[in-house]
Amino acid sequence: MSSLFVIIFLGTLFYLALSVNVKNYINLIGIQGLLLFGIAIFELHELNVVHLILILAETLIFKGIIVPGLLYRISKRNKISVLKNNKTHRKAKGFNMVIITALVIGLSFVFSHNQQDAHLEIQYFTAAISAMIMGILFITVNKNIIIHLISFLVIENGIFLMAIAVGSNMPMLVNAAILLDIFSSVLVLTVFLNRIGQFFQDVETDQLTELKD
Amino acid sequence: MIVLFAIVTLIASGLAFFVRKQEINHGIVILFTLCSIAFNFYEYLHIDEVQLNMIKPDALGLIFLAIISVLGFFTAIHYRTYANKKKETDRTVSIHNSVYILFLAALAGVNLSNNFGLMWAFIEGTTLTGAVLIYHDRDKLALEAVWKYVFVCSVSITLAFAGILFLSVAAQGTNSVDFQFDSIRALAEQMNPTWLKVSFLFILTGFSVKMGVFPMFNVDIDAKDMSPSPIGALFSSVLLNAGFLAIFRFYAAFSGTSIQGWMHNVLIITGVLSILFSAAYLIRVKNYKRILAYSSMEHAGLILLAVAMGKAGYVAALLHIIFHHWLNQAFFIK
Amino acid sequence: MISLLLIFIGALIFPGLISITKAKLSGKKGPGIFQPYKDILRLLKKGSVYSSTTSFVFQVAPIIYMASVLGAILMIPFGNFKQGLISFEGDFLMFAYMLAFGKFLMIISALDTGSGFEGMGANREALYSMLVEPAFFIVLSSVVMLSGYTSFYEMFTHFHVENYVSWLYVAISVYLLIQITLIENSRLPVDDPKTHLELTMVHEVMVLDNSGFDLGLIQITGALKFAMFGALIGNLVIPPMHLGFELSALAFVVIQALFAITVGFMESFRARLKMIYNPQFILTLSGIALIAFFAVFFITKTI
Amino acid sequence: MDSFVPLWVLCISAILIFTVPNNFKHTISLALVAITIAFTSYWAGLALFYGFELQGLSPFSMISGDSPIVVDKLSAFFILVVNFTVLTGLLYAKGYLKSYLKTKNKHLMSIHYFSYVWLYFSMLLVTMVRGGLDFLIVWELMTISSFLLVIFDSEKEDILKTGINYLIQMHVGFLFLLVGFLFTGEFSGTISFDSMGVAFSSNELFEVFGSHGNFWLFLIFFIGFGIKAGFIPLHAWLPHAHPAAPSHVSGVMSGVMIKMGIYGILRVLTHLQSDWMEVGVFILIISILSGLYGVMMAIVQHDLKKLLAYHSIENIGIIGIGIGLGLIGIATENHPLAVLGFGGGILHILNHSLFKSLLFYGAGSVYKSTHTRELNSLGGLIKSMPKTAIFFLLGALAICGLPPFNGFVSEFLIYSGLFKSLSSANLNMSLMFLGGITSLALIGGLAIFCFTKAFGVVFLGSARCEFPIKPVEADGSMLFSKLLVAVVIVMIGVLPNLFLQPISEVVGMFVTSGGDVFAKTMHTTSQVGIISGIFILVIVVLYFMRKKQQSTVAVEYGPTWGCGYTGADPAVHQYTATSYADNYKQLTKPVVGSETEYKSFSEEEIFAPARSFVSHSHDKIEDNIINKGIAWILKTMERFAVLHTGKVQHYLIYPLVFILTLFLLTLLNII
Repeated sequence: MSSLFVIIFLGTLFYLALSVNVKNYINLIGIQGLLLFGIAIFELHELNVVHLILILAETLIFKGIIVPGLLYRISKRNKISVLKNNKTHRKAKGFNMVIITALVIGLSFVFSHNQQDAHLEIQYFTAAISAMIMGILFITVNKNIIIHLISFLVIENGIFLMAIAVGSNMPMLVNAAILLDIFSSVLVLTVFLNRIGQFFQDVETDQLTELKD
Repeated sequence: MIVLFAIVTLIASGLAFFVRKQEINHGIVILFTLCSIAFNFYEYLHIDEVQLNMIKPDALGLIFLAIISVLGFFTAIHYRTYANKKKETDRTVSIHNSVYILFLAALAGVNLSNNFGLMWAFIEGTTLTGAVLIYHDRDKLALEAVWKYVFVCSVSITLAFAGILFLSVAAQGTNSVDFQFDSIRALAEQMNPTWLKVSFLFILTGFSVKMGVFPMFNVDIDAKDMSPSPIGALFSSVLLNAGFLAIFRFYAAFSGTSIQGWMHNVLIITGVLSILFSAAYLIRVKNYKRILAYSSMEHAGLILLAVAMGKAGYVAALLHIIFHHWLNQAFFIK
Repeated sequence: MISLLLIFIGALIFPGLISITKAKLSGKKGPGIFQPYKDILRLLKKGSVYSSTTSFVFQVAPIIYMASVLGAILMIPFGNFKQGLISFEGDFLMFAYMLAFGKFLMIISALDTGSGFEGMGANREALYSMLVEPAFFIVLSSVVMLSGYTSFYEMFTHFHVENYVSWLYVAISVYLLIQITLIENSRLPVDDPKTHLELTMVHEVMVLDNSGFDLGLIQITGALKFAMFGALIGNLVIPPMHLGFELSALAFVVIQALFAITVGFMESFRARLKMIYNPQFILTLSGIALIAFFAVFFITKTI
Repeated sequence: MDSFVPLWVLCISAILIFTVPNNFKHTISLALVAITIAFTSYWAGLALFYGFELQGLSPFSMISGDSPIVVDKLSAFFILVVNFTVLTGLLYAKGYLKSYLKTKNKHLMSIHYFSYVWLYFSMLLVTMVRGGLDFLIVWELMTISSFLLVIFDSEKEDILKTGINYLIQMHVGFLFLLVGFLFTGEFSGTISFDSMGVAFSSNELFEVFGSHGNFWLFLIFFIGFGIKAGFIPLHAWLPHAHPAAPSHVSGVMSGVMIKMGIYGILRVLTHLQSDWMEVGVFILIISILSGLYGVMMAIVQHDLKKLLAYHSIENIGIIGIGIGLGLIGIATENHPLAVLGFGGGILHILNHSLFKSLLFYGAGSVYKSTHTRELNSLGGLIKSMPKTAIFFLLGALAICGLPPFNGFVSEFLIYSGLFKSLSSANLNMSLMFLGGITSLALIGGLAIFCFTKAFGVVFLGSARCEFPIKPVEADGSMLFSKLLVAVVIVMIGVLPNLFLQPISEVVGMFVTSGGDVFAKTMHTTSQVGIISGIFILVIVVLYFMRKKQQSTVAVEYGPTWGCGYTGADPAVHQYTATSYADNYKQLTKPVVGSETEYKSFSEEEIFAPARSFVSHSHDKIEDNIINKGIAWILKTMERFAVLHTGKVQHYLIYPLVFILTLFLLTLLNII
């Protein structure tokens, strides 16, 4: 069952690579949150109530509901639904991105497979690395900062997957702190994103290139 | 005591936020910094004593803590004159001061924590609080700087977190890992060197933005440029420290293993590239604050080089850090 | 002491011989051999006119010039028989620098008059004597190489000539010494003492403003200097011929006389070089000196 | 630390300078310097004449571990040289700075005197400390204090720029020294001069640098010290810094501070273990080039102090020739060459410090009374300042190496060494020695050319332009300090053996078995003294003869012979510095860079308008190596500055690329 989730997760990466609609991005990030919740439930062998609540809060509520909701509101307020760039151009770019995604996933798989580490869950690890790299790549090829934020969330999801893949056992307090940090960083980012929407006419990064040498 | 300090921090921050009278506000901050100096002294008396499982003031941390509290005090005083000179509104001042207290506390946490995860969390805390401090002027450029800063920091911090996760992969083979510095250091020899290398690579990259060295120095420079000058000074001194300390903790933990030579090479590459790029920009840039920012990047590169040089280098690095701070503080404030 | 005496004798006949030779070659009757000295004696008795621009430098320069040449003469030995009044290792350095001292003073005394012409002469003199310095030192180096000693007396005493290469070397050295002497004494081909245009003079224009006693001193010094270099040439040539003491003394004077006649010949049949070719000419001497130096390697069979 | 306590007390009490009013600052500095001179000269005397080497610990020992301070013979020699020049410099400063007392405020004067005194202390310490870190600290102190002295007149914008240029170049040198010392520490375990011997013979050295390790490590030190000393092509700061500084400072800087570079080289040489030949030949060649280049550039200068500054390069070259020969002598076990080379070089250090400071003081007096250093506007000063003129003439004669002055003695020693070794050497060596001889001769000739020009143009003839204030003779204190120097110059020239004795002790540090050579040399030099005496006697006799003759005949005064034309002011067609150097410039075009700005007459011009003629000289080495090099670096650096694009997308590529690259490098085992 968890393998299915991972495959769907990787599929969302392809979709993200191809998508030209902000709405799609938001939907996909929500779906990823739900998938992560599923994976986490399956992987959690000893069910601790506090832990369960944390996982629930982090994936289902935070990643699956709150963040997509926030992003919806922002995109609506700033009247962005379709990316500004020329559609055909985006298609071509998207096609390249698909090939790159495939390559990244393939290489990640090869890399994780070669590690031969007994404690490593190869499927999650592959997905995690692919998500991280793809997240950065999404940021580099897009100009819209909402998509930047979403790509950041993709990286976050990758990290979450990796934490599962390595069976990390951080102390509870640390886990909570990390959760809080990520949560608040996204919040802060959305707040500033909103500000940018007010200050500038649109939320393309072309506006944000004043600071350079 | 830690808990007490945390409570004091929260109360002071809250008071600073709600009391909108400027002079009282500054008074609260200055009082808080004095408290933190006292706290620093207390921790000095309990050196190398594990508190709350995850807090342990060691010598290095204490030195940096001392720098933080003393510089924090002076910065607070300086901010008062700065605010008066610029005729800031009450709201700006109170938000600034409230967050400033949290920022200092987060920095103190970075220096005191004995756990990689907790340290990471505190560093993320400095990003979030730092963001508010940068966005002091509330104009377009400040907004741009803060957006870039928070965004890139968030990405970098996830990279660093990935590094910690890789470390835990490496640690899988050994039993009982609680991510304490000492236990990692003790067990590092048994760990898989490849994973350690990957981990160190991610951590170096992830924290490079805090330390302001290659490859993620850019947003740090912008942040120092756009924040008010007392904060810029603090960024290029104590925040640089925090980044350095984070990298150095990992370096120290791994230094007993076979990858030490490799780490030196990586540090040399990073240091040299930092110096090279900062030098290149130092020639080109005309803005006074940016020049200072690049110069502190150059110094950060030098510090990394010093660490890579080995034994005598540590002392050199430490001395360099301490002297660099006072000078840099002086320049920025000027 | 004997060398000092011989040099004085040489200096006595030198200017007269040159002028006689030149007169005869141009078909004139020519003055007596001591005519130049009669002129000088008259000068020594005369009063002086000084330019009001000048300072004491101008007045002491001729004295120091003369003293420097006298000092240099003290170090000249007489062949392999008698060393100079003072002889020590490296005395030829003292010799060269002593002469330079006199020259320094003469140059600044020319500048002291504040005249454009004299400045020009001073400049040329300074340039030429600077350029000729290396040639002189290379020649001396080669002699040092050949003999293995570093004082005039020992150098000439231990100077052995065995085969034709050595004679070739001697020939080159003598040629070089003659040329150096001519340059040092401001003669043809670098300078013509009989020219009448200030713009083309070198040494003569430097002493335009000197008069009376000073001028007399300068002219005596010129003659002494000539004889001194002649003695140097004599020293180079006489010891290898293994003559007796008396014959050597005679040969010394004869060589001085021959030298003077040679100069006379050269000045009669040769025109002065164009001013811009002078530096090249002088530098060429250094090149020839280098050849002499290499010849020594052949002689001593180092290569 | 014990015996050196007075020195530390004196160092600290230099702060007193800040507390007293302007008029007393000089007195108090002089007192401080005098007391220090008394102490240090005593220590140096002990070392040099009694062989007792005072030892102690430096106050930095607390930080850097045990680091000794030793006054050995080499230090002692340098201490004495420094003492003398600093003293005369300070005496001179009294007169020189008098006019500045009104224009400069109290603090500037304090800083000036304080830096002067500290320059002195730091130079003393440079020669005494042995620990590497201590040495670097005092070396840096020396640089900073001299920097502060150079920028004394910082109201003029050029001067500050020059000062900063100086500071930067010194720090490049400092970097090389640091690297050198770090290598020493790496190879021997401790960073100090004393462990250098271990470093030079350690296996690691040869592993790192190959079989000629000694040479390469020495080269690093040589570059570091050579920048201070001013060997070409490391000299670029020198011709700018000396003219910018006040004259007593130029005197001290050129007289002794640049010798600290030589001191460093000598100190490193005492620890050299092999490769004497390579090092010797290297130093010889660099020095010959420095000597020739320095004097060749000096001739074309218009600025009196810049001219003198280039002569410093020349003289450093002569010193270097001596040292290089000494090393070749050691390598070939040719004792006479070694002794005479080192002896000449070391004596020339003393000599140069004397005549160069004298000349700078003279130039300073000229500047002070005329407010210009431009040769082409000076002239005829011998009438208004005859004493200064005599001292300058003396210095000029001495720097040209003419007997009976001191310059001749040291050059004589070097020459003797060269000539003595000519016949015993193989072909290559002989040619090298011949090169040394020829270049020394040429340097001598060029120096005469240069100083006849400098002296003639500045002091002789008639004035080339009107001075706003009529030039007057220099102050008593300025003349007195010149007199002191002049006396020593003549003493060395006439009684060289008095000074050769201590120098033989210093040379003994390099050549152990050269005693008999020195005894022979002393015999020779006494002859030099005798002939100098005869020379002076002849001059006196002739002078009285002339005087007697002049008293019997009529002596008239009139205008200079103007070729029959008396219409124009004679000053107008006087030879100037530019015209004096003109034919020389034609000859040396490939080496000496000079340009003239002049438009010649065209055919259409019937009534030609007024014309101007301007000539500049520029240092080709500085232009081509330093300036072009810096331009190239700047351009390359500009290419590096591409990362800060302002786009977040780019900022995130860097870490990705960085991680992937390093990961790949790791996989491929490159790092």
